[in-house]
Amino acid sequence: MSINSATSDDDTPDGGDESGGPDEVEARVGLRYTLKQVRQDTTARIGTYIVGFMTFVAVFAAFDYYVLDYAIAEAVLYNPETDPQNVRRLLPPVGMENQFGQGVLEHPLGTDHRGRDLLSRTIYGTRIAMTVGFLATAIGLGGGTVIGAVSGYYGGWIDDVLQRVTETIYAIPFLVLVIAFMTAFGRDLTFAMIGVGITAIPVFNRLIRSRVVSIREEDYVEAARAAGVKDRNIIFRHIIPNSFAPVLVQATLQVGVSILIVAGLSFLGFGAQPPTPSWGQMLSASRGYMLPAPTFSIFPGIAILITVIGFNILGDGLQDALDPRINN
Amino acid sequence: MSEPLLSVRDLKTQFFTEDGTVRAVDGISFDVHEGEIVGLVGESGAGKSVATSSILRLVDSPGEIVGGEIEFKGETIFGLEADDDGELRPRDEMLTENEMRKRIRGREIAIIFQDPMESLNPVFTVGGQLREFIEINRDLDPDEAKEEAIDMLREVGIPAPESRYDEYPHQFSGGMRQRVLIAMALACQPDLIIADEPTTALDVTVEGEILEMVTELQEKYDTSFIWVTHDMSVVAEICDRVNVMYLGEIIEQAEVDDLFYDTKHPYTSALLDSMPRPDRTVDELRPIEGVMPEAIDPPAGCRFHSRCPEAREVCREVHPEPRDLSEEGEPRHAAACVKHDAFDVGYDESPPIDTRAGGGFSAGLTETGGEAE
Amino acid sequence: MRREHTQRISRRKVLAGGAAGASLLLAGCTGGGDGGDGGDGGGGSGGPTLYFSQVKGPLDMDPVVINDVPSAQIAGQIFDGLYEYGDGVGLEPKIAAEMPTVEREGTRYIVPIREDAEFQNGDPVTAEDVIHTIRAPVEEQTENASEVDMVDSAEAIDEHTAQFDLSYPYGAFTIAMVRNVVNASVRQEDTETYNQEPVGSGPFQLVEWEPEDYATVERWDDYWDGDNLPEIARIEFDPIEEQTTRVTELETGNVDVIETIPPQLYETVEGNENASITESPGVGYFYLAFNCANGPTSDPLVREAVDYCFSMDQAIENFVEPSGVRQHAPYPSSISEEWDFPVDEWADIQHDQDVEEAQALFDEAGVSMDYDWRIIVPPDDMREQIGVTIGDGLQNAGFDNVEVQRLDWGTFTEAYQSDDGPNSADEYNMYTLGWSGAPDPDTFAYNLLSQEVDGVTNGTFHGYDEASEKLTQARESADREERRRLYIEATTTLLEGRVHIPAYNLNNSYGVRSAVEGFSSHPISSEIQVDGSTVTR
Amino acid sequence: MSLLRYTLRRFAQAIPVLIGIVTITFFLANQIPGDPVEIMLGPTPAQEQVEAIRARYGLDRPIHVRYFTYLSGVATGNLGFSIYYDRPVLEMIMLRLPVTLLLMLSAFAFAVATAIPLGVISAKRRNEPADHVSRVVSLIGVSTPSFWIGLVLIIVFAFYLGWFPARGLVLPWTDPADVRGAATQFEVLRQSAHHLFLPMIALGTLQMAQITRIERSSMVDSLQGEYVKLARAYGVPESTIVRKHAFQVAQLPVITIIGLGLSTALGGAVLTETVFEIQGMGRLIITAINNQDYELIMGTTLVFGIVYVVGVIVTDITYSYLDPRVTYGED
Repeated sequence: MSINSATSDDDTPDGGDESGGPDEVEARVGLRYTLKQVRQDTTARIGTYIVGFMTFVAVFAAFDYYVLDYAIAEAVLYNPETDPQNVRRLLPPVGMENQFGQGVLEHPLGTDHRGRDLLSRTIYGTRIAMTVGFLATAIGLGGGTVIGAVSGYYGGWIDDVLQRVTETIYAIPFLVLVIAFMTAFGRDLTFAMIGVGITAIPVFNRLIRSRVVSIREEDYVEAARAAGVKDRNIIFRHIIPNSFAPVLVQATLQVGVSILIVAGLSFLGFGAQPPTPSWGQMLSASRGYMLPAPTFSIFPGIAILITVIGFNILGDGLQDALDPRINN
Repeated sequence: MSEPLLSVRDLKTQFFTEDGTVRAVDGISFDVHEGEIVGLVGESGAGKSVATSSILRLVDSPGEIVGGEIEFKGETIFGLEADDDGELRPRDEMLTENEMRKRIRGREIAIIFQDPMESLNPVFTVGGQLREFIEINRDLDPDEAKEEAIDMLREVGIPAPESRYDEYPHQFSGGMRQRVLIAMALACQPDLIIADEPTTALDVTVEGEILEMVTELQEKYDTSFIWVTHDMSVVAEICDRVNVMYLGEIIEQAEVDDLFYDTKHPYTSALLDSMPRPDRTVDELRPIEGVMPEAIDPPAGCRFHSRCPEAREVCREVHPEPRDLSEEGEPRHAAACVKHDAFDVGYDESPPIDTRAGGGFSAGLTETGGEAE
Repeated sequence: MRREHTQRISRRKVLAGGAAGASLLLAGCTGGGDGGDGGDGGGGSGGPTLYFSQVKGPLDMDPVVINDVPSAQIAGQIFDGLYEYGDGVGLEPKIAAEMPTVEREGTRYIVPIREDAEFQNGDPVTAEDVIHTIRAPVEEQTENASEVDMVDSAEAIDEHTAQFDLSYPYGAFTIAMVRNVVNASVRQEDTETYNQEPVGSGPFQLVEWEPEDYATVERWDDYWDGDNLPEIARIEFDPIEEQTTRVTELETGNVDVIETIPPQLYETVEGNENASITESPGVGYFYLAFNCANGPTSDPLVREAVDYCFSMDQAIENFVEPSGVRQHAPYPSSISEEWDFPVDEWADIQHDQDVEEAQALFDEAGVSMDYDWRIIVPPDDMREQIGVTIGDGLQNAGFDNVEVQRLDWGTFTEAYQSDDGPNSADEYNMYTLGWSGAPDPDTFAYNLLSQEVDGVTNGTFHGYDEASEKLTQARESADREERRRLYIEATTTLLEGRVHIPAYNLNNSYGVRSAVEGFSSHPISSEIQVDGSTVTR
Repeated sequence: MSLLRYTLRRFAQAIPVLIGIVTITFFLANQIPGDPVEIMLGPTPAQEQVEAIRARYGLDRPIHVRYFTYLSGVATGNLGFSIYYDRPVLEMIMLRLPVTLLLMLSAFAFAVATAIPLGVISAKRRNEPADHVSRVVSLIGVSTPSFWIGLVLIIVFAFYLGWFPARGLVLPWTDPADVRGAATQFEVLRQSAHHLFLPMIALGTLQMAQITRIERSSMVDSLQGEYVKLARAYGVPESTIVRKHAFQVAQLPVITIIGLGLSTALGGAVLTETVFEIQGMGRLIITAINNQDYELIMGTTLVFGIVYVVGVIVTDITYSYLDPRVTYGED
C-alpha cells in the first residue's frame, strides 16, 4: 500500500533531491560541504547550538553516571536518583511559593514528590533522551538503509517482499506497535529504543530505496557494474554515499521524533523505570501533583520541547543548506 | 516613423540577494511599433525574461525595477523622478498596481510563457482557465466568455474544442498546451503580446507549426509581438526587428535582415555561428566558448570580452553603449562594440587577449561528473 | 476462608491506585442503623440524584464473579447481602433473618432467611438463592472460589432455611457469608446476561452501565424493605482515575462524592468550604515482602540489613500520611485491638535506619556490591514510593544497581504465580503490596503468610514451616483463645524473620460536598452506604 | 476507470497489508510472556479446567493452526473474546471506536482549520512578522509532546480557570436523557464540544503544526508556480490567485501529510485518552496490555491498523479526486 499512489516517491519531508545533476550531488555529499553550509545557515546554526548543548549535557551526565557514579552531581547539584539528606518535597522553583513551602536557591526548579532536585533530574533526563534518540535513529537508519538499498538495487521479488513487510510495519500506528512490541519482549528502555528504531525503518527504507532506484540507472553506476564491481560495493561505495544529504536531514528530524515517542512511552509506563530520571516518567509522576505543585509538570516538558526543537531546527536548517532549490 | 506602441528607455532591473546585487537588466532601450514582431535574443541568463517581466511590472521579489522608463500607448508603466530631497520616487502619472492589473495586464499586454507544461494550472480545466482570463479582460459574462474561449481554441488549431474545453492540462500535449497559451493571449485581444520563448520547450516540427500559426494570426489580428528567444532561426523566421541581449544589456539592435547579413557585434556573430542556418553551409557549428559570467559581478569594460574572439586589451577597459552604426537613411542598426570606428577608443592599436586561457569559467555544468571521492 | 485482597490474584487486576485498597467484600449496603425511612414511592424519580466519582469503572455486575471494588460498590446498591456490615465492621443480618446458628463444633452453619425478601423481578428470595450465592463461586471456579471453598455441602432445609456444612471449623465463616444474594433461577438461565443485567433484591435498580465506565442506578420504589428505602432517588457513578481531576471535579461541584483523597490533596479538599473529608481506617495492610526462596534475600541477615537501610516511619510520613497510618502488624489496628495483639512488641522488631549496621550485615552475609537488586511495585503511587525509598536505601548502603520496577497488575502477580516459587531472584528480590481483608486475622495471616498459598497470594515462599502450620491450625479452629495464641506466635516468628516488613494501613477517605448530608465513610472500601444520605441542591 | 472501481481496487490492495498486520500482532501477542490460561483461571486451577479452557480457545493446537484459525476468524468478523471484559472483542471495540474516531476527526478538523490559514498567511507574507510567528508556532507544535500539552491545558484551563472539563467525553449522539444537565440534543452537542475542546487541541496541535509547515512550503512553491505568474500577467486579482489558483494546487501535499499524520495521531490518541481519561480505543489497548488480554490486544491493534489503512485510502481517494492528473488506471 502506498501512502499516495500519485506521490509515493516524494512524500518524504525533504524530497529535495530532484534538482541538480550528479555533479551537484557529488558536491553536496561531503561532510566538509555540509559543515560549511550549516555554518552559513542561521537556523541550522541555532539548531546546532541547541543540539550541541544538549549533547554536551547528556555526555556530561553519562560520564558522571557511568564513570563517576554521580560524584559530580552530588558535589555540584543533587543526586538525581536518590533523596537528598533533607527531604523537602514538592518545593516550587526559587522565588515561588506553594503549600509545601517557599522555593529555595539550592533547588532552582524546585523538588519533586520525593524531594529530589528537579534541575538535576531534568539534566540527567537529557542523558536518557539523547541516548534513546540517537540509538533508536541509528537502528532505524541502519535497518532502513540496508532494506532500502537491497530492495531498490535488486528490485523484483526481493523488492516486493521487503516493501510489503515495511508497509505493514508502517500501517500499524507506531506508538501502538511499539507498545505491543514492548509487551511481547520487555518493558524497559532498551526495548523502547529498539521498538522506536523499528518503526523508523520504513521511513529510511523509503528514502534510500527511491534514491537507489534513481541512482541505479546513472551512468557511473552502470559503468561500475560493467567494470565488474560487486553489487555490495556499488551499493555501499556509490549509492549510499550519494544519499547522504536527505538521509542526514531525515535522521536529524528522526532523533527528535524518537525522543518524543520515547517520552510518550515512558509516560504510559513503558520505558525507563523509577528512580531513573527520564522526562516522560517525571511527567507521569507529576500527574498526581498538578494541583499543589504545577511546576513539577512544567520543566520536564520544557526540556523535551527544547531538545526536540533543536533537532527540528537543525533538520530544517540542514535541509535548507543542502537543498539548493530553497536557497534564494 | 509613427509613435511606438511600447517604448522602453534605459530600463534597469536588479535583484537584491544575500550575495549581492544582481543587475539582471542593466539599462536597455528598445521600441515596439504597432503590428511588428520584435525579437529579443540572447543566451539563458541574459536578462530577456526579466526584461519582459519588467514591462508588465511583474518582477518577483527580491527583484525590483530601479530605473528607466516604460511607456505604453502614452501611459507610463514605469517612470521615476527625483523628489525635492533627490530621492527617486514613482512619477505621478505612473500607473498604480491596481491600474496595471485592471488595464494593462492581459487586456493590453498579454504574455505567453516559456514552459507550456508548467504554465497551465494542473487542477483546473483548460477551458476554465481560458474563460477566466477572457472574463476578466474582456468584460464578458461567463457564457459569452466560454463561447469565445471555444472559438479561440479552434482558432489556434485545437481539434474538437468543445470537448477539449473540459479537459485538464495533463491531457494535452506540449504543443497543444502552447496553443492554449497562445489562445489565451489572443483571446484577450491585447495590443501587444510578449512571447517568452514560447517554442523552446517544443520539438522542432511542433515549433514550426506554431510559428506558422502565430505569423498567420498576427497578420489577422495585427497584434504586436515581443518575441523572446535564444534561437536565431526562430528570429529569422518571424521577427521584423531584433534586439540581442548579453548580460543585461542590448548589444545589437537591427532589422532582421541587417542583423543576419551585416552582423556588427562579435556576440551576435557567435550566436549565428552556433546555430544551423538554412541560408549558409558551414563545415561545423561553433558553440560559443565559455559561459556567460554572472550578472552579479559583470566584467569591467565590454561584458563580452571574456569570451570574445576579437577581444583586445581596450575591451577590458571601455564599456561601450550601443551606437547607431547605420548609414544615413537606412534603418537603425545599433551595436555596442568598440571595434567599430564610431567608438574610436583605440581598438586597432590594442593588443589581443587570449580568451581561451582567460575564459576562466568552469564549463562543468553540462558535463557528467564521476562519483564522489 | 475469604480472600479479599488488594493485589488481584487473577484476571482482573483492577485495583486503582491510591488508597482504595481493593476489597471484595460484596456486601449490600442498606440496613444501616440510623435514619432513612425516606422514600415515599413514586418510581425512583422522587428525590435527589447523587453524583459519585469512583476511582475506576465497574467491570461486572454479577456478584458471583465480581472481584473488584468499583463493581462491588455498585452491586452493593443493587443487591442485598445475606449478611451485611453495619456502620462499622459489625455484621447484621439482611436477607438472613438473624445471625446463623453454629453446630457440630463450628462446622455446620444454619441460616434462617427472611420471608418477605423479594427480588426486583418479583421472585421471593429463597434458601435456594442463598445456597447458589454461596456455592456458585466454587462451582463455576470464579476468582472468588477460595472465599467459600471450605463449604463442603449445602442444603435447603426448607424454603427459608439454608444449612452449610464446612470441611473444617472455619472461624470467619460468618464474614464469608457477607455476600450479595443472586437470583438463582434467573442467573442460571443465562449467566452471561446476568452479569450485564443483574436481578437483585437491593434498593436500587441498574439503569445502564458501560464496563470500566459509568453506571447509573435508580431507586426501586417497591423495595421489599420499605423502611430502609433511601431518600436518594438516583446515583450516577462515574470513574475518575486521575486524583487531581477527581478533586477538581469535587471542587467545581460536578460530583457530590469522590473516593480516595491522596495525601498531597488533603489540604486542597480541606481548604474547600463546600466540601469536607470523611474517612475511616480501612481493614487493610500494606507491606514490604521479600523473596525468601532465591537470591540474597533468602538469607534473614540480608533481610534485616535491608530493614536497616531505610526508615519506614519516614517513608510513611512522607508518602502516606494523612491518607493512611503507620502500621507495624500484619493486621489493621481494629483487629489488633479486638484480639489484643502485642503490637508494641512487633513494632520493636523493626529497625530504624542505620546504614552502617546495614552495610555490616550485608558484608557478613557476603552480598556483592555489584548485585542487581530488583524491587517490583504495583501501579500505585504510594507503594511505588515505598519501593523507591528502599531502593534509595540500598543505594545509600553502596549498591549501584538497584531497579524499582512499576508493573501492571497482570505482570506483577505473574512474577510470583508459580507452584515452585519465583524461578530465580531475577524476578524480584522484594515487592511492596497491600491487602484488604475482612475483620478477622485469618483473612490476613493465612492469605499472605501461609505456605499453603505460596505462589497464589503469598510471594515470599518463606521456609518457616512451623509458623505456617500454626496459621492453618488457627484457621481451622473455633477456639478464639487458641487462635489468638497461634496468631501471636506465628506472626512474631515471621516478623522476626522479616518475611514481611509491615508498612501502613490506609483510610477509606471520601471528599463530600456540603450539599450531601448523612454520608460517611466505611472501613470496608466497597461499602457505600447511602440509605441515610440525602442531597440538597 | 471509475472512482468507485478505483476505491474498490485500493481496498483490495490493502488486504495483504491487513493480513500482515494480523500476522505481526498474532506473533507479537504470542510472544507475550505468561500463560493466558493461568491469567484466566488464577494460579491454581483444576487440571480439567485448564484443558477445557485450552480446548475452548484452541490453545492446545500448534501455533500455525491457531494462526490460521485466528485469521479465518478475523475474516469472518470474529475477533475473539476479551477475557478481561467478559465480552466479545468486537463488542468492546464497537463501544470504544466511535469515541476515538470522534476525537481523531475533531483533532484533524481543528488542525486543518487552523493550519491552512496559518500556512497560507505564512507563505503569502514570507519572511514577514506573521510568517515568523506562524513558523515559530508550528515549530513548537511539532516539538511538543501531545500528552504534555494535555497536562498543561488541564492545569490551566480546567484546574485554574475552570473553563473546560478535565476529563471524559460526551458523544454528540447520546440521548439527552442520559446526559446530565442536557434537555435537548443541542445541549448534548454543546456539552460534547465542551468536553472535546481540550483533548482536541492536545491531539491536534502536532497535526496542526505539521500541516502548517507543509501548507506553507507548498503554498510558497505554488505561489512561485508558472501558472501563478500567468494568472498575474492576465490581471487576475491577487486574492483570487491566492485563494484559487495557488491554493488548490498547494493542497495536494497537504492531503498526503494528513494521511501520514494519521499514524502519529492514532498513537497520540492513546496518550490523549490517557491524559483526559477518555474511554476510547487507546485506553482499551492499554487496558488489554496491562491485563494481558491477548485477543483484545490483537483485536485493538488490528483495528488501529484498519483505521489507519482506511484513513490512508480515504486520503488517496481525496487526492485523486482533487488532482485530475491522477488517473484511475492500473498504476
